[in-house]
Amino acid sequence: MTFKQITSPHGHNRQSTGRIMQLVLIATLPGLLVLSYQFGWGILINLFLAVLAAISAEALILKIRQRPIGFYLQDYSAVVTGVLLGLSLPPLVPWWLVIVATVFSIVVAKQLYGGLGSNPFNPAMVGYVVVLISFPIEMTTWVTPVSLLPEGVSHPGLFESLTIVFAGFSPMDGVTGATPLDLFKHSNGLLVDQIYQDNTLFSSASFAGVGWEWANVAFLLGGLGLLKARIFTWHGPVAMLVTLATMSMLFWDGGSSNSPGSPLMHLFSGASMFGAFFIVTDPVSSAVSNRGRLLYGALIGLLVYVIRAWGSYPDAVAFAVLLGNFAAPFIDNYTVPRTYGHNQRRKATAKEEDE
Amino acid sequence: MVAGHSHYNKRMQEFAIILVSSILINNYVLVQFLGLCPFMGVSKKLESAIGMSAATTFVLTLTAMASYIVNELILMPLGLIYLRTIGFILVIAAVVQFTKMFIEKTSPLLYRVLGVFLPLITTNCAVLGVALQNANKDLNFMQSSLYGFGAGIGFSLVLIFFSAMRERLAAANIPPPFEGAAIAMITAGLMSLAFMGFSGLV
Amino acid sequence: MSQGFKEITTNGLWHNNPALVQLLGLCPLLAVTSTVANALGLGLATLLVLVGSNTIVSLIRNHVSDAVRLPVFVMVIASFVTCTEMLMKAYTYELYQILGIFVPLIVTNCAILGRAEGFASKNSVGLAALDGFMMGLGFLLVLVALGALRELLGQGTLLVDMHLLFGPSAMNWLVKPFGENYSFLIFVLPPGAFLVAGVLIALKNMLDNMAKTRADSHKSKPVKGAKRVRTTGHIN
Amino acid sequence: MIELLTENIILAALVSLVGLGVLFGGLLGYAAEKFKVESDPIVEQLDELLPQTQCGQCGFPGCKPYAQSIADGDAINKCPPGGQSTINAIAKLLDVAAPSLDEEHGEEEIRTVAFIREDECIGCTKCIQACPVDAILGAAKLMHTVITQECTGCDLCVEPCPVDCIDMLPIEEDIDQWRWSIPKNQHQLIATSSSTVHETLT
Amino acid sequence: MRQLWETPGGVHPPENKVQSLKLGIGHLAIPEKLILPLIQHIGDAAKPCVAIGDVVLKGQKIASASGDLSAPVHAPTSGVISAIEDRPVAHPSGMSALCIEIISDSEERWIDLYGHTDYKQLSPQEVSHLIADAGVTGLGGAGFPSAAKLDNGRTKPVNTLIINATECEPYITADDILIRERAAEIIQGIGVISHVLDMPRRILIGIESNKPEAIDALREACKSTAIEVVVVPTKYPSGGEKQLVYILTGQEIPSGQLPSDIGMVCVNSGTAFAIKRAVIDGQPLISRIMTVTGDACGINRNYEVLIGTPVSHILEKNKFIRKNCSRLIMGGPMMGFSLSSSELPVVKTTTCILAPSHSEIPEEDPQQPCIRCGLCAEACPASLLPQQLYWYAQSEDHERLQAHNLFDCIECGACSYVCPSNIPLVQYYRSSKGNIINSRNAKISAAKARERFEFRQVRLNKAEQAREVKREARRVATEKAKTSSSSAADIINAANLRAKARQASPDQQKAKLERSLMAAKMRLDEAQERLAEANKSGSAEQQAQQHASVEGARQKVEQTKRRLEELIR
Amino acid sequence: MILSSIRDNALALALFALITALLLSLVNDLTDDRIAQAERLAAQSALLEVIPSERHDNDMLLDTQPVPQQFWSLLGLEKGGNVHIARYNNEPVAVIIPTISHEGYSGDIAMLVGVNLDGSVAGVRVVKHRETPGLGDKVELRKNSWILDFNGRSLSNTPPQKWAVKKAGGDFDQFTGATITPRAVINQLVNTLTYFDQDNDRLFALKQTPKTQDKQ
Ligand SMILES: Cc1cc2nc3c(=O)[nH]c(=O)nc-3n(C[C@@H](O)[C@H](O)[C@H](O)COP(=O)(O)O)c2cc1C
Ligand SMILES: Cc1cc2nc3c(=O)[nH]c(=O)nc-3n(C[C@H](O)[C@H](O)[C@H](O)COP(=O)(O)O)c2cc1C
Ligand SMILES: Cc1cc2nc3c(=O)[nH]c(=O)nc-3n(C[C@H](O)[C@H](O)[C@H](O)COP(=O)(O)O)c2cc1C
Ligand SMILES: Cc1cc2nc3c(=O)[nH]c(=O)nc-3n(C[C@H](O)[C@H](O)[C@H](O)CO)c2cc1C
Ligand code: SF4
Ligand code: SF4
Ligand code: SF4
Ligand code: SF4
Ligand code: FES
Repeated sequence: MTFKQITSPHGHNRQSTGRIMQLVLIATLPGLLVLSYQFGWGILINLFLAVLAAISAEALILKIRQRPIGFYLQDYSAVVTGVLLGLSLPPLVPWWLVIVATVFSIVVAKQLYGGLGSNPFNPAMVGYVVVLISFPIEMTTWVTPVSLLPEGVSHPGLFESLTIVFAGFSPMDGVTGATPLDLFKHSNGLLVDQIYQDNTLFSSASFAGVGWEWANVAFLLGGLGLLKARIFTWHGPVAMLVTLATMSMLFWDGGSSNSPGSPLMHLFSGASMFGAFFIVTDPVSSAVSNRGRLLYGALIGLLVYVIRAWGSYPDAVAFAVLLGNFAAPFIDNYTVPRTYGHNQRRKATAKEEDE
Repeated sequence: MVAGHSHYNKRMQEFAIILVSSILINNYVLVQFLGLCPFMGVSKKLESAIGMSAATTFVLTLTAMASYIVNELILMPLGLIYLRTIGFILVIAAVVQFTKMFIEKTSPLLYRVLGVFLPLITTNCAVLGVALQNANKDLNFMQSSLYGFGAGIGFSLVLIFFSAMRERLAAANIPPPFEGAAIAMITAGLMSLAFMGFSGLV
Repeated sequence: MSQGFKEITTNGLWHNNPALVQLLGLCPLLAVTSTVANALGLGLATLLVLVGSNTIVSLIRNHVSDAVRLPVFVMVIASFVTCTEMLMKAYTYELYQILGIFVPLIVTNCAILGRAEGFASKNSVGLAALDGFMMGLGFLLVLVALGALRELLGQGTLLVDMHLLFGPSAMNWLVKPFGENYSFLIFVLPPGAFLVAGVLIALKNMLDNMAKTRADSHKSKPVKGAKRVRTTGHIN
Repeated sequence: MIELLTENIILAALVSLVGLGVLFGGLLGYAAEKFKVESDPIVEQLDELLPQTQCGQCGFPGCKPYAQSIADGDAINKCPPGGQSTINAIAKLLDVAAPSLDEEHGEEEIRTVAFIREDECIGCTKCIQACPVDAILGAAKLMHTVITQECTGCDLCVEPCPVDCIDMLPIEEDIDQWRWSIPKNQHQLIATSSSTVHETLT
Repeated sequence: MRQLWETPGGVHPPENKVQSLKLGIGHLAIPEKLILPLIQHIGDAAKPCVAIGDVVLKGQKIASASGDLSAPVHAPTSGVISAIEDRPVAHPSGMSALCIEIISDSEERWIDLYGHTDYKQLSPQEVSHLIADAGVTGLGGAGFPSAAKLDNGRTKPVNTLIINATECEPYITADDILIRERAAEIIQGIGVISHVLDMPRRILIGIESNKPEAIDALREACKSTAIEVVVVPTKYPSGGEKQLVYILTGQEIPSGQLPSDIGMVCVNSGTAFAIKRAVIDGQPLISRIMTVTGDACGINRNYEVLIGTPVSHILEKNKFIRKNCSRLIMGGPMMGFSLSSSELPVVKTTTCILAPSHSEIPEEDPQQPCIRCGLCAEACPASLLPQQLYWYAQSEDHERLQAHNLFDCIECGACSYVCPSNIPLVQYYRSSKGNIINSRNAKISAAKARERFEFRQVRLNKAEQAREVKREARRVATEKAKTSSSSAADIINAANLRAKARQASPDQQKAKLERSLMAAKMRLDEAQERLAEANKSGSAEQQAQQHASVEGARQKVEQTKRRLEELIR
Repeated sequence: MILSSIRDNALALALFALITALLLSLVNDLTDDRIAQAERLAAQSALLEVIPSERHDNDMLLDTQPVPQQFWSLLGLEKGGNVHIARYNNEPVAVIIPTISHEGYSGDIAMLVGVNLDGSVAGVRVVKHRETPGLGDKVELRKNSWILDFNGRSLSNTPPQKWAVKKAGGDFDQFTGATITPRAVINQLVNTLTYFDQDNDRLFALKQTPKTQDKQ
């Protein structure tokens, strides 16, 4: 009798890449719900457009490269990229902007490097930054959270939202405004207390801006779920959040007119939690070892704070992540864990002694 | 950033700003487009990149000082501003030659590591670029040196990280037309995208 | 060493193109190509310097010792650059201002010293000048292509600011194929320069590959092992 | 003096440039003499990488001369016995892109050793003279044998043999020398549909 | 309670051990043919000491140890030698190797057995000879000749003897059942081992917590001894030697070194049993306990199987159904290798025959790209970065692979087991290790070839010069002969001169001597190297042998030197 | 040996330096007039944009007055600056005041503000800024004509509360998506006009500097 030869180990724990990605998708749900409640249909339209564009772009490139399309799409990574990108774009941006962002993420940042697993930069963040820099007007107008809408004004309905997105009308006044971090940034010269009093965005919120704090809490919950499911280790997100908190504590300055904001605000506003649990954790573009991820997370946390406090981008997560990606391969070279039987950690650049 | 009181603090603050500006915000490679040839050419191996960085930083700092002296003591007093380019390039060639000799004499080991990179530095735009920019900006000696040093550190930072990244790309399954220089360019583009995050920092 | 006219031409323009293949002179290539006008301005300046320096270097190639060869070449190049700089200042001041320090930086454009060392110092004056011209032209064409692409993609215009080079009559060369309000800033900013340059290089690779597969199907295989020698000499 | 110079710009230019030239030329002249001979360690390193088959297929009498020639700028793809892995190694050392083997010099073949059919050998010693590594034992008029461990498989002994009694036999892999092969990376092989994925697996 | 240390990583695959534990150790009918590979262990193959047609008795030595780290092979039953030839053997390569085939006469006629119940009277060396002679090799994994391991342990002070009874692989229960049924004999075996090792300070039996009955049996058997039974948490691969050493003692075996370098020896419990049989009962290693399991077998149980039994024979007796079977595995699911055919024989290291059904171990899913999720790194017991190793294995970056400590990978397969992208990581590592070893070897032989080439070049140059000198001398001689009158004496003189010129000139002689001096020196170096190696790992006999050859080489060098000096003088 | 090498090489290089220097000084001699002219033109052109050449006949580059130190902070100047004065037939017609706003979105915005005798704005140009491309950079005339809206405005014809963006009830447009930059410009304009109010007597009382050749 003859048998097939297959190498060990025989058997597998039945985990699959596609399932991991599906879990990530599920974990975005709480955040998605809060966001859509707070900011209306725009979020869902973004999400839908981005996912559609991501899948189409991925399929197109696979076809050009003559790869099996079905096989590669089933890893769901394009969907994850689409969803994460859709979640970070402002609601009610024109449709073409979503498409441009997605095409940049999937084609330039991912497929030009060979597809899943090869890209050194986080695709979603590349897409986001490209449109942020190219189309600042569209990218800096956010929708006002539902609880702050003036009397009698409501978010546009589905049909209205679609016309805004596709026909290029701009949303009516009162519905759009700045994000809390943006507001904070350009209210330089005011005491923090004054900022909080002057702006309903802060005054009717408990810690970090109406709407935003709950979205952050929701992403935190989703992220903790993923952590529990052991999709990623705690090192990256915790390092990032701790550094961010520490920095904002150091420079908090008691709320003077120079203060870049309280730790609570930095942790729960903008994309902090979303970034910490969904972006920093992108396995492909982060550092590999646990120690490496600690450094990587800390670097991102530091950069987020530096850019938020002294740079000109109010929510610095995307830039910080790209800069972190940039440093990751270098970090990897110097954070190889100590292997069994070795006294010291080795650098990945170390030469064999006998050679 | 941090309010300084004494004169000393102010000086330090100014120096810190010069450094941050030349390393990150106005990074010579990614933002100002200087020194790109070695950036592309010597970034395939991390080890060579580190060697190149060290050598370039050294030469950059030294050139910034030397060209300041030449500019202030010879060219400016004699009204020979139009000879700046040629004067500076001579200074650079001399500094590179001097560095080479110096290293060879003092540390043969280091020379073996850095030796091959030294001649390449003469035609590195960043070196002449620093000298010219410093002269245009009318800086004092300390500031000039700091700009030179900062430029070197910025160059090194980017070059070293870039080479680590390129080593990682060696195993990636890149579409054939993009292999090599093309994907390196695109990677540099994404890096420069990331560096835009530093704009407005100071 | 001497090459024919055709070879020098194809080398400069395509096979050994300084910008796309040798990856030299990248700084100006990326820094001044946000518009065609800038690209053209710097490209012409570089071309001028290249032809001049190649010619002079070829003339003096037999009269300098090895030790000072390099500094002499650098000096030749630097003086050409300085002349160009002064001329540009005198006649196209605005363009000179836009190009900034990249005009004096032609001195360190590695392509120029590379040609002086690699070609002009070994060839006759005529060939050296031709090589300088072709290399310069190759460089110029890539600069202009990159400039055109970036200008078009980034701000939706072509031939903006040409009056800086060609006088006021060039004002109305401007075209706006995508309408008034188009803009895609990333292509004007530094990242776009890298991205478009990367795509250009890939494009060239693709064309080369296509040409190669076509050529391969026509060419007969070389004789395998034709160039072997005996390492152990004559056997008696 | 200074006044003279500041007043006469052309004179100033002359003096300062010539001054720099003299200074610099002197420096270089000194350097040229002082550091004249420099052995090229790269040749040794290249020679290390070549397979030392000494077969001459590269067109040089042995590996060392070819190493020297590479150091002088020759193409690195001329050694068939080394094959692609040697080309890659050299490319890495020299930090250049790795070309594929130049077929005009031969093809990368599986390694062989010479075997002398001893009953046919007439003891002419021609093969001994041909062997670059002294891997053949024997004396005039006595039959010869190949020391298998020392034979590099260069096949230089085959042609001189007047009675054609030397065969090049492929080195047979036995169970000790067997090595695991790299798994076929399926996702780079498959053409179009996912159903074929399973087929390539089986 | 002894303190335990926890290893990083590890996985918990489904254990699947109950099914084969329902029945005790069984016996199989003797197959009509037995095939005995001559290499069933790490080291050099044994040499046959019988010929085709010989009649052999059960337990008779049919191949004797030869070379480094070799072990003899014994006839598992009585019968006739029917073939000595290359046969496919159980090896991942599926290649063939030299085997002896016995046609059994089903009479089981034993040779005379000489047990040594009083082994304590013998010297450790003598006992270790007995073990070596019985062909005992490690039964737990790599098949390292046990006597060699113990001998080496004796040359360095050993303070800890570790008995590996963890059996961490899923499905396998051979050690478990052996302990349950024959714990006392194992303890006796441990006694023998500790005698050979000059009584180590502590003796630990490491056993996983999922074998309560075996633990009880061991505790019972150890009651009056100083042996400690240590229960370790169930986790794959705590049975790996390095891992077990760490779990039990908190010490790590330094990379590239052996347990004996830190004063430890680790032996499998089955090996201890085999040693007991070999020394106390005088029985050579001709059978072993082995698990036959998997859903494609109707019966799952352990057997005492004769070495050399074809797998097909075992399967037949266990209601094996071919079409249900997805693959045939020798060893456990994590480290075992798949067999290409069921005709292959069982060897000393075979712990298990696993014939899983298609649903039990399904086809592998196709490989997807690595997403660097790090699950593999979390599972790795050696704290490696499997994803980086995989990455560099793909780009064949040997330098980086070694810098990432590729050679510390124990090939346990935990990383592949958890990889969500189904990447056969271990195979990449095995192949990369092979490539690196190959290129190291190639470098060594290249260096040798260069030396020889350069040497030849020098020789040829010298010869050419010498010829030149001689030619010149001859020319001068003839000239002289021509110019002077051609008297008979002159002619003779000239002839003499010519002859003298033709004779090897001193220069030539010198060159020759120098050459042989160089060669002798090279030989001396080689011999010294071999001696050093033998000192490290060889037997005393080998050491003596190498010593002699070094001496010989040295004399040769002296001699040549002397002659050279004479010549110069 | 070493000395001769030094000498030879030094001489060779010196020779080349000589030739180069000659050549360069020659070219310099030929072009320096044109260059000086071009430089002057460039420096003037910024001023000329604010107050076109038909409105004055003096050389504004040379006709300057330093800003008194007490006004530096009002104008946002850290190192002081010069007010340029435009005259027609020796009579002052307008001034050009350098001023810097520190309220920009990502840094300082430097402007030149032309103010007529009557205190109305003659022209404003942003000469240096770091606002976000595509958002705040519409203050450049190249990008948007918004900056021309100020021409003719003065503190008297536009009440203080109207010196604001429309969103805040003022007279001036904001840019889509950006109010900070326009607000910064407007506020600084008010400051500049205030300064003019306080200092114009002095400025216009000052004697003119000698007229030089101006336009060609
Ligand atoms: C990345 C980024 C860049 C910005 N750049 C500018 C700018 O250059 N000028 C400006 O006025 N506002 C800038 N803003 C801030 C505006 O988007 C801000 O929300 C707006 O000025 C407030 O205007 P509103 O009062 O019309 O909502 C920027 C915001 C972001 C996020
Ligand atoms: C080449 C080689 C030499 C070895 N030499 C010794 C030795 O001298 N002493 C010893 O105790 N073990 C020695 N070992 C055995 C190992 O320590 C280990 O027990 C054996 O390889 C079984 O490994 P396993 O964990 O893979 O089953 C040697 C192993 C190998 C592969
Ligand atoms: C991953 C791995 C798992 C192992 N599991 C066991 C085991 O469960 N039981 C065992 O006795 N040996 C196991 N071994 C082999 C041991 O490392 C070691 O070689 C053996 O205990 C030495 O004993 P021996 O020479 O008597 O075979 C394993 C080895 C590896 C690499
Ligand atoms: C935990 C986790 C986080 C991820 N985060 C991102 C992300 O931030 N951006 C993105 O494009 N893809 C993300 N992905 C999907 C996938 O890794 C990504 O598309 C690859 O970078 C593409 O090669 C994530 C996947 C996982 C499992
Ligand atoms: S072809 Fe290769 S092996 Fe043969 S001589 Fe040349 S370098 Fe050596
Ligand atoms: S024996 Fe023949 S094939 Fe082998 S090395 Fe010598 S010449 Fe070459
Ligand atoms: S488990 Fe697999 S996919 Fe995850 S990092 Fe390891 S090799 Fe890559
Ligand atoms: S096989 Fe090697 S790399 Fe994988 S888990 Fe085991 S020790 Fe680690
Ligand atoms: S052009 Fe080569 S470094 Fe700038």
